[in-house]
Amino acid sequence: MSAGQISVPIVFRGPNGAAAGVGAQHSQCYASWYASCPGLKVLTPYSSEDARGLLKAAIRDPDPVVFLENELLYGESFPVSAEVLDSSFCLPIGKAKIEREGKDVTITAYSKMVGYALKAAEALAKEGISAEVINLRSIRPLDRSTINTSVRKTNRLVTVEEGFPQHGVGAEICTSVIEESFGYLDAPVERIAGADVPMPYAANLERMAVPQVEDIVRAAKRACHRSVPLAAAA
Amino acid sequence: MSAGQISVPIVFRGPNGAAAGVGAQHSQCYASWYASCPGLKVLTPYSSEDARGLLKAAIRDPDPVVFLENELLYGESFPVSAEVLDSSFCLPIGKAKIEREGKDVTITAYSKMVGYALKAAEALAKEGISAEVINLRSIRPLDRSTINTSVRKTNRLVTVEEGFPQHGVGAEICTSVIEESFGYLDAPVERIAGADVPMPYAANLERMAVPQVEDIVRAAKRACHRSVPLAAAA
Amino acid sequence: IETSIPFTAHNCDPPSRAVTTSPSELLTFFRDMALMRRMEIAADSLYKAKLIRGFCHLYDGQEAVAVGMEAGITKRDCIITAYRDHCTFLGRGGTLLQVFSELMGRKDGCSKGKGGSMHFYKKENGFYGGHGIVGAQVPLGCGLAFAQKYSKDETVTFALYGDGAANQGQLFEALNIAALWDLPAILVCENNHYGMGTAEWRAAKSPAYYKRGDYVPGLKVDGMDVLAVKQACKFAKEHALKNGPLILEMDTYRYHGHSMSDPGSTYRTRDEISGVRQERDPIERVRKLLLTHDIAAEKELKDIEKEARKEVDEAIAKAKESPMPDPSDLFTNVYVKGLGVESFGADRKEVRATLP
Amino acid sequence: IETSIPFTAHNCDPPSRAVTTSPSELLTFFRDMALMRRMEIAADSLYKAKLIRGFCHLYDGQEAVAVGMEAGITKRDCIITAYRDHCTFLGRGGTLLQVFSELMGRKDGCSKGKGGSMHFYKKENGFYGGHGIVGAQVPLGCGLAFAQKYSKDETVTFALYGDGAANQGQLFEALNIAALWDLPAILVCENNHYGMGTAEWRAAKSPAYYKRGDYVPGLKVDGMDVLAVKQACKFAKEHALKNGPLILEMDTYRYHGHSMSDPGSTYRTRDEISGVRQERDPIERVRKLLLTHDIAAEKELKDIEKEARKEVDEAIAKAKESPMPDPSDLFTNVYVKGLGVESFGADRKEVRATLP
Ligand SMILES: Cc1ncc(C[n+]2csc(CCOP(=O)(O)OP(=O)(O)O)c2C)c(N)n1
Ligand SMILES: Cc1ncc(C[n+]2csc(CCOP(=O)(O)OP(=O)(O)O)c2C)c(N)n1
Ligand SMILES: [Mg+2]
Ligand SMILES: [Mg+2]
Repeated sequence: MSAGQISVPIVFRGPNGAAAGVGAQHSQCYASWYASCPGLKVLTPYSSEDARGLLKAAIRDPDPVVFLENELLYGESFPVSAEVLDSSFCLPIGKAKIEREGKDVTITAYSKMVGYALKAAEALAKEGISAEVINLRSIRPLDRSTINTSVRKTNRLVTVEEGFPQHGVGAEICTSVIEESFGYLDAPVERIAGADVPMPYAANLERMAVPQVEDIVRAAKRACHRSVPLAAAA
Repeated sequence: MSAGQISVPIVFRGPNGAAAGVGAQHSQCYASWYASCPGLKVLTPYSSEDARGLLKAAIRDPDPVVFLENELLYGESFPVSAEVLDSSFCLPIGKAKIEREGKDVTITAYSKMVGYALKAAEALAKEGISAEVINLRSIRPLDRSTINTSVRKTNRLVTVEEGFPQHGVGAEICTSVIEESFGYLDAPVERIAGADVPMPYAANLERMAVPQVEDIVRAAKRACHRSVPLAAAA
Repeated sequence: IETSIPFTAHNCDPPSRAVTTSPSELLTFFRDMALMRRMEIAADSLYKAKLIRGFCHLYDGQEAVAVGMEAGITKRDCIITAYRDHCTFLGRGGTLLQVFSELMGRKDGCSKGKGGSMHFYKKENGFYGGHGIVGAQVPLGCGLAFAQKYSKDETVTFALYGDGAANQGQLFEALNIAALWDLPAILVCENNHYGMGTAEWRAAKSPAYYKRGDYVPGLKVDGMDVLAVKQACKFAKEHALKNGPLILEMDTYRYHGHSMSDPGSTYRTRDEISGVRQERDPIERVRKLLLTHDIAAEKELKDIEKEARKEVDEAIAKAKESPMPDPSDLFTNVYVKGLGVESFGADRKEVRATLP
Repeated sequence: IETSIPFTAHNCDPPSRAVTTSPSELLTFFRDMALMRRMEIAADSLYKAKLIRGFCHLYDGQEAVAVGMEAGITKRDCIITAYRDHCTFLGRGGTLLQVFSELMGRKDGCSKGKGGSMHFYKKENGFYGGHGIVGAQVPLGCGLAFAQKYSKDETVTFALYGDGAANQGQLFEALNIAALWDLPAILVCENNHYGMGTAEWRAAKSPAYYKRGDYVPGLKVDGMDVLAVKQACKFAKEHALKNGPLILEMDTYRYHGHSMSDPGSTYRTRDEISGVRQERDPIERVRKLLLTHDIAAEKELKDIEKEARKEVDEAIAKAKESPMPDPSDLFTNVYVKGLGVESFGADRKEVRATLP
């Protein structure tokens, strides 16, 4: 509102999304809330590479950046390349990463769900479906171009997020693809998201309330439904 | 979180969305933020009928209801029927209203934008396009059924909202329609929304930052593009 | 009986140090606190056995606050607290079975296993939770007090919060309105001297929490002395009904770490903990009173403790039998009135429910 | 010269009532305040002529606070305030052209016309706005003070807020941290006795705002006396650099309604307003001083006022010539670094821009 006179180079780091057994008030994913606001940048690291490269980018960025970390990922290890370990390593804000290339269906995910999407892609591969997994990395700016390019290639899309579905990240991605690549879609976009309920504590309900690998696999198969049986028959 | 032991029958009323000339900090539409939260109900009255019927419904409802009013509508008059004036009048929560029937394109809107959508429908009628205007009334629960039924009839959809586009109400509606009525769509869903910027004060920029009737008309025509020229030719 | 130490008052006259009690009341205090202590220690074991997950904030050390408060008020008065809520729930008439079932996420939990450690409630006895957002329960408590005043109930609300929470802005906002409208709200700061790993003096410029109401009177109470707590709460209730809000600072201590991931020994010395245990333990204080006044013999008290242990063990055994919630419970209790709308699971084409 | 009335202090020794000034300083005070007064009255007319839209909060009546504060500090000290910011901006070195252009949404406005009445800034002179969210500027001000302390600047921040804002929780949170870390932050409550249509006593249990810092010292100042304000701000700066935060309550008054839609006369009597005008007006007080000390003649002062009017009229004329912002400015200044990403207008297929 100062027309550029005042800038706010600040990074807000914080755990985001569901941890384990922490109930309704400590499990919410705020990605879509923050990312709906012009003026903010919203990053969602998945791997060690992301965490290092994006946090450095966030700190160097002259704008306010919301940096959403998943508590459960703190305890997970990832292989890293020498490049990532190099002190000069940094990642660009606003660029998604294709974690796995594929040709039959695009799966978008961020934060912890990238790992699930990769596992789903593995399971799908065993059934002859080649899934492309996009790690969004940045929810705002959203890398519409990488997403649309991928969908134009695979013609099918599954969005995955841990947050509540309504007005969520998947909804925006779906709409972006409809706006830019409607003619390329061979099947309805499939949305996998947190259940539309406050996070329950009980372990069985909690599991139901967040996406599981099998949900992603099922949705991807649904998306591929029309073509896969044919392929399988061939 | 009390498994039903404690209920919260409260109504939060407040002005929402852009008034006139009030700048970036007093113009935001929070519909999608609130409506993303399971447990809340979110109502967005447009007309006098809505205001009366929905506010009564909100007060009688045993759950927390967020009641989003548009300041500029406070000063607008609407014709009301005798039924609306009757002391027993009340509206159901979660049901959209078809403000105008049409067959070529569905336009969804809420709050102030319903008026704009109706004006756009009038303009479109002059050009031979019959638009169906849905006044959402409730953003959560969202009346997916009325929306989808309409789109299955018109095969085209334009969503209109004043709020920021990303993760907005239009994104959810578009996704719901893709999920439920993908095969019925003859054109990409068109999204009209507030510009993706904090609300500027200057009158010319402010006008650009919120949807105008001509934006809706243009989008509806785009949606009808493939069929209308034919119809016109006939 | 005299309270251990005098009350320190801010902007009001302190109540007398002389507290009236009875042998049976003292025995009840002992029994209740021993049961709470045992319950919390059992919860600790269940957590370590991975039967309790996520957050679990234990109250051992602070039992005198919950027990003394109940002795000073009635179940028509309301209590609302933060996440360290197991013992408060028990004090309000909750059962051990409900506690352990909830902690293990079972159907017989007070929130059907859907809430977990931080979400205990007992509305019919005026217990409004169990809140995980630090400080948020205080404005809610003032809202309860508003309702009490509005309906001329002649009852009051005790809103409990920690020394960490004492610096939250919403407390000051709520207190101002409560004072302005003379609401029968008593803000109870359970000062256990740490907010997670942060000592009070690192979080507050003025850790004299009973004075932090500024224009609102306050009273500093030995929160390890159940009789002092009882006396203070009685006094506070009378005061609040007549004059509006009051702050009670309960000087207390938590033996356990903040939650289960906190060993509780990195930001304070083991000596500090054992010093409190030896010199100020609320149960030991009552034990001594019972012995010196010849109300009970050592053995009798040991039996009470054994009985407590048995009760706890039985409740745990029963709770372990309690089933997990039904999968269909995923969608219940989100709304009182679901309006027949559909709600969705993670894969909406696979799992969806119509809300009643 | 003596201040009109003594300072009232809370937890500190008040400064002396004897203020040093000079004829030229007094004349400058007169000129500056007269200019501000004229500017605000002109804004009122422009609003009525529909050349200013939306919110417009006028400062007339409170000029002594802005002017006296500037006299007590330097432009290396920071000021941050709420939405009633036109005069503060002028005091910090902003121009009339920038003011009127901004108010009319023109390119030459200090925020290029994109901010409007509530969004005035002048960073190079330490003015950080201009904030529309009641109370939100106070934590920001404490953040500025943190930066000043961190970079050992030996400068301070004045964070201004109203009597209404004084009840916002974030003030207490910020004050606690500021006090804990000895930040050179001065919280200035401009008590004009109303928050919109709500009198102070209806909003605050304790409207003694200089005391509301509790453990933080405070000083009540006659905010209609520019010399008292100057003295208090000097004192506050010294205090803050040595001892950390301080609250200054400026007892002042706004002649206009809250914003332009408020006639300002439904919740207070016309007598009250005219009483203040007659007895406490900050400009009249200086006029009297100038006359009784024979520093200036009546006519001279009238000329200064005429000059002010001329300056204002000229600035308005110029501002009216200033163009509206370019349509392309819709997308600028949202990000410092737009990363080449696309941003969208209402119809994204019609209007979109690549952010630089
Ligand atoms: C608004 C908010 N901020 C931070 C947290 C994380 N948190 C949980 S408990 C806690 C410490 C509170 O300490 P205190 O009020 O002293 O209560 P105690 O745990 O000692 O009983 C914090 C910071 C939270 N739950 N909510
Ligand atoms: C958080 C917030 N709440 C409410 C408002 C609406 N509002 C704008 S100004 C105002 C009154 C503030 O009064 P005061 O602090 O005394 O300042 P004054 O206008 O008297 O200078 C209110 C309630 C707001 N802008 N922000
Ligand atoms: Mg504590
Ligand atoms: Mg005021």
